[in-house]
Amino acid sequence: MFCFSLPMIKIVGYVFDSQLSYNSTMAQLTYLEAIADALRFEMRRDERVFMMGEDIATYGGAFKLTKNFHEEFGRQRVLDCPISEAAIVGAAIGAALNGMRPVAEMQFMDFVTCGFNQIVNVAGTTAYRWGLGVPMVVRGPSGGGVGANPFHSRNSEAWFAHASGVKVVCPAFPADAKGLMIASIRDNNPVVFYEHKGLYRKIKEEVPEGEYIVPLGKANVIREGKDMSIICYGSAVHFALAAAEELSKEGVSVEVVDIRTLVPFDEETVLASARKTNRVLIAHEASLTAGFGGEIAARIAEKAFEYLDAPILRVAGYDAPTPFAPTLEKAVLPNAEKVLMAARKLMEY
Amino acid sequence: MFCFSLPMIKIVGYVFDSQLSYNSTMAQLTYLEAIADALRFEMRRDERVFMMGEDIATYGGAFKLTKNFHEEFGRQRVLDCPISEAAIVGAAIGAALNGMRPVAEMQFMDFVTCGFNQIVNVAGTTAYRWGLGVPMVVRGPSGGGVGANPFHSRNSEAWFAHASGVKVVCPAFPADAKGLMIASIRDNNPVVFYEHKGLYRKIKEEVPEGEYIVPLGKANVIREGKDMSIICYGSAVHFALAAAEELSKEGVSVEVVDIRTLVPFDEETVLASARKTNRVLIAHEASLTAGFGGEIAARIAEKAFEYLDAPILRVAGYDAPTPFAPTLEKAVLPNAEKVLMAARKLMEY
Amino acid sequence: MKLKKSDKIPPIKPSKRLTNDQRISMFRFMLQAREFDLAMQRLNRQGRAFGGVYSQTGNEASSVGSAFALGEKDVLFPMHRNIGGHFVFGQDLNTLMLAFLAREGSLMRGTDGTGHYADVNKRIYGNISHLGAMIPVAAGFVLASKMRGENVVSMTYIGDGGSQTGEFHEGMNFASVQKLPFILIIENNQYAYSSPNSVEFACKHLSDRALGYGCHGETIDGTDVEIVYDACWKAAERARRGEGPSIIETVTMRMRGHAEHDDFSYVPREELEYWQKRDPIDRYQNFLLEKKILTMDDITAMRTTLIEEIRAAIDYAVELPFPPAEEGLKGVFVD
Amino acid sequence: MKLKKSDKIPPIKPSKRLTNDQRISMFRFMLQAREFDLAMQRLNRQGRAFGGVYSQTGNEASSVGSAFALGEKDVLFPMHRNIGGHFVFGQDLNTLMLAFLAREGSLMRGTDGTGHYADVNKRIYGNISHLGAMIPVAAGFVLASKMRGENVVSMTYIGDGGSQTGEFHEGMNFASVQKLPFILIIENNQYAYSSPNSVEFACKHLSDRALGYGCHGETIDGTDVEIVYDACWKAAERARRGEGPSIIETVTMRMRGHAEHDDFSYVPREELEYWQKRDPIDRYQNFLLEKKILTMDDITAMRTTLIEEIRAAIDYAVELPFPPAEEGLKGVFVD
Ligand SMILES: Cc1ncc(C[n+]2csc(CCOP(=O)(O)OP(=O)(O)O)c2C)c(N)n1
Ligand SMILES: Cc1ncc(C[n+]2csc(CCOP(=O)(O)OP(=O)(O)O)c2C)c(N)n1
Ligand SMILES: [Mg+2]
Ligand SMILES: [Mg+2]
Repeated sequence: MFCFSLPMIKIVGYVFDSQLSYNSTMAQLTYLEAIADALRFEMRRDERVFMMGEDIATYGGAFKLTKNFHEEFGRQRVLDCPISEAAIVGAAIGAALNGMRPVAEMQFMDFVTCGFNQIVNVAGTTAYRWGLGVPMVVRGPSGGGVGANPFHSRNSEAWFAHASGVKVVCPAFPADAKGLMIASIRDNNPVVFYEHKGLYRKIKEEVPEGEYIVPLGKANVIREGKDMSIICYGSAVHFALAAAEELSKEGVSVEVVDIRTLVPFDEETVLASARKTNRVLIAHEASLTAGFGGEIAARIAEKAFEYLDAPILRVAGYDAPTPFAPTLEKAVLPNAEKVLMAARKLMEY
Repeated sequence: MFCFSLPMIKIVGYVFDSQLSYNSTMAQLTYLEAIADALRFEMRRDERVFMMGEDIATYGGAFKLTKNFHEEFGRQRVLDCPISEAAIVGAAIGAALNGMRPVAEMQFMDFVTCGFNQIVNVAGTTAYRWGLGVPMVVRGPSGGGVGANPFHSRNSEAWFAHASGVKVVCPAFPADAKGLMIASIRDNNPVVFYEHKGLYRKIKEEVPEGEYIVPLGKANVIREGKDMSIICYGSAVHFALAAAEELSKEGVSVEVVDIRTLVPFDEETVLASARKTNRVLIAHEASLTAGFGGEIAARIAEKAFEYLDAPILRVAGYDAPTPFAPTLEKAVLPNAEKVLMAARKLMEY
Repeated sequence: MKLKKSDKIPPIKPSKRLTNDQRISMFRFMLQAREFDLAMQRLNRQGRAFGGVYSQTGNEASSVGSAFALGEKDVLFPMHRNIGGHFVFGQDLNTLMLAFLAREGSLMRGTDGTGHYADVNKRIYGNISHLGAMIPVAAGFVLASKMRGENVVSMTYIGDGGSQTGEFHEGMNFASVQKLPFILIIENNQYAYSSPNSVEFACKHLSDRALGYGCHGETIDGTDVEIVYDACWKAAERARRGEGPSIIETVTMRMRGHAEHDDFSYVPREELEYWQKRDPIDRYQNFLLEKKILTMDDITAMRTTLIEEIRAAIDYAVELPFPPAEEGLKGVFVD
Repeated sequence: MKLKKSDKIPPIKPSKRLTNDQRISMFRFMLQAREFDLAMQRLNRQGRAFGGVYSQTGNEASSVGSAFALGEKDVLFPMHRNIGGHFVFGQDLNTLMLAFLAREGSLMRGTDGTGHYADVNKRIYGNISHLGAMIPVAAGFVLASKMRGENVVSMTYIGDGGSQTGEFHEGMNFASVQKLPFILIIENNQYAYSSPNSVEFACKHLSDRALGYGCHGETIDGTDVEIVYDACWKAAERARRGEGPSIIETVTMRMRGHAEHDDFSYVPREELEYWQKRDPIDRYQNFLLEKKILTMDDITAMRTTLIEEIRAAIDYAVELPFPPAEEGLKGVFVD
């Protein structure tokens, strides 16, 4: 298996604000373990939380994220489902309307295209039309860089960001993944939660034990800087950080803002960073055209225009399916080098 | 039926370039008639062209766009299909792979969510993976402003613009609708063709008879101006023109650029206009967040940055389903007044 | 559906489970649905209706008989021709009319119309336009009940057209695997918009699909309200006993166009005539008169009251303004 | 599938339509599929395979017998366990290996892998990963043939798991309404990834769904290649006569994990033993030996040749580089 070569990043300098609640005990967890931890914590705390998905019980999920869950929670609450994404999402919506808080797994996020109608048309309109919450999380592994194929690598978060009525979460770190998952489960609205499969076992960090919430709609300035801002999310945060590290050696002070959630979007933090550094680069793994980077650029070009000293640049996937061969995949997907090149161009402007 | 109140716009000053081929005979056609004319012309010209959809033969389609088609072309080439959007699109793809040029109708474009997987995952990846063309058009009525409901009004073009491998067309005028439809049918790639139902019978103009092609990927400067550019497409073109007219009375010279196709995107024409007028407003009916306006803004903020004298503004749908009641729908959808207000703000900057 | 020329209209098959009071009740709901329909048609002709008006005529026995078979904890996900079910579940005319006409006070605040609303207290959950979408949702609703040990049945509807959607398949299969207390009524009213059954499917009965899910399936006369009631009552009993879902195909006729803009010229006259003789209300009325459960005077009085009530609701709703514009900018998310 | 303890392994049911040369041919393809599988497993253990390796073991009779029944104009849409069909349709090992290993020269230029390629000249159209998606596509392919008056049959496959997708339903219904010359083989190999049949469906046989589409349906022993051949041959004949599609459920066992990373510890040992005795290759080999169509020496020689050919193809492909990076930036659209 061709693997995403990511440094094991130890994170320092999280910005916790008063809305963040956390427990002082910490454990070293991978991104995958942190998500499992969040799910287990919520399942223990709240009987209404249950999971639906393909091969999640006996097998523990394609990535073993829910390994042994059914032993603790039983097969009803860790419900192995037929290969029917529309039924899984639809039934989750029905259960959510009837007092439960389902977490529906897409074995790969790519298969959400088969449950797409349920999410955008049923879940996404129910609050607006009926005034009723649909406290459902649709979660699963997304993204490329691991030598999968065009149907096991897609980054489709922008689709749901454009749907209206659906929250969209893309964590980049284990602690965030946990805190955002708990927040997502407790949210009364449908949330599509993008886990990046390339991060599952690549990243480990201290994750607060027990109750730990990262509220939806709060970006995180994970690295402060003054010369330019990189606005990013998901896997892009890691190659942005790597590029920032390299740039610092070149004397460029880079601020890295991890937006963490696309909907709600923390415009304020993003604009503040743009206004501070006056140079903006946006990075995401998803393909460029009509990706969420466009939205971020547009907000900045409208609301921080007078602070900009240079064009807004985007580094994103090439507009193509994510190819299978590693040579091609590397050409199509963004990475630290591509960010670096764009950042240098930006600084030269 | 609450109706979109649009003036009957007579268009002058089309920019025809050498790639545009047209016949000198003209007929006054509505937008709907122009599309029907294109379909009829192509069906007569090329045996491989055929239509699939719900209620398109006997009934002539929910909007009577294909009225009497089956009488001329037979029921096999005007194929009434079961309520199975995935099968309709999937079978169209299969037929396209086998030498045909199917045109699949979604009774309302909203229902494309049920055929979504076929379009983005099968049609959109076939050229890249197999090197084979999928000469298929998926077409249907989209958009709001006619007092339909959240499920008969959606503007979802940005989803396909982000899919990779799918062309996206959004004509605003009868002649363009015809010329772009013919170009779409002759294109060897999958095209999602958005017709705006609010325009179907509201607009009439001279449409060249017979062979008339508007190539995909060519924006059209439908009104020249020097003080600001409004970049738009679909129904937004009409309220942009209305606003431009009003602004001209206020002494503001507005350039209106109808991009016509989202994929391929005519970046050159858009950038040229931005560089000329130095002020940009983007308008589309689709909801704001992660809409195609973000993409346009981002391209301009990157590639015409130094020419901008003011922030890039967007006027778009509010991030909500399109509501049913006319009062609410008016609040949610953009219109000439909202463009006007934004344009004044832009000029005051 | 092939018409049999010689086919005699069979007498109503009385259910052993119904009291005469219940019969009167069902008849009243059917009549109410019919009069509601006529009133909406009128409103539409007057240009005062707002949005599509989907006729219920021909569908009253299917809609009322099925909903009437449910218990007081059960939930209903009605579709566009199930106004009768709304009445059975206790919905009042004003609420309905505000929803249909999208006026201020509508449960949907004008964000949506027709019967698309939900009224949790009345256990009514409307639909979205996309056919088939409510099948997995209604199944999931009772998955939740089942997990909590509650014995609740959910019921929804689909047409002879909508049965071809992928979500029909995924939803029915899921419900069957989970043995959910779920009932799907397939209302085969011969047409899906302009498309006859032959355009939609090639099987004999749509209920034949039950075999492929491993659930109960049957096709019944959808113009005899007591047959519908009985089949649904049994389905609900099976559901409560943990025997899983049922597919019940009710065969009837959509007696008007798909919506009022449709002149249904594609329907052969003989076909309409055939079904006119099987009008579910006429059939039931004859039965009630014959069995002396109601007199013609009773019925006339009943109808007069219903018409007056409907007229009053329309008069009430039609005068109200559309909800204020700001409502459109609220509530995309709940707190 | 309940295992019957006493169940004897039935003898191969010889088809009346096969010559001995054809039998040898089928056997060779089955053996080739098996050896290909073993080679890929080895490659995977060596860390030299690229992407998922989905075992074909247990599936050879289903894949080879079905594809072998098609004619020279017919088209095949193989799924992930149908390598046997690729061979039947004349695909050469180098082409396959380049595709699987995504090397330079692959028909897919490295954009995709495994059997996902299409080779128009060989009438092979691969699949996408999304299960069910190829059903309407394969149906639409022959809709086009039919419109042109060509008598072409298309065939695709789906698993006991993938049969629960909405596109299965929409595709089969569409094909049935249009009476398309289309054959769907449901390969019921007992598991969908880790999920046994009981998680996936509650009907008795998946072919029971044919009744709900109005097409032909049958469930057959998927470990007897002659039974598979016969059923598919008849299905193709029906298709050519204009009698519409068929669903043929071939019952067999996936003898390894879903892909090579999966240790299939969720499969009970007795179940594997039961099916081991029904190994499609062993069964056919015994038959061919018994009928003296082949000798053990013939088979050994055949196997040796196949192994050498496969090894040569691997050696050839594995040495080649991945396609150049620029390929990734090309061909999103055709001209
Ligand atoms: C997925 C989907 N495709 C298309 C439509 C458009 N549409 C609305 S109603 C209708 C006909 C429905 O026929 P049927 O299911 O038989 O129900 P009936 O109206 O006859 O009661 C169609 C095609 C839709 N609502 N949803
Ligand atoms: C729509 C969809 N959902 C989920 C998957 C993930 N997936 C790939 S293969 C598989 C199991 C398939 O089982 P089955 O259909 O029985 O085929 P088999 O592998 O047993 O031959 C799953 C769940 C997928 N490919 N497509
Ligand atoms: Mg119908
Ligand atoms: Mg299987």
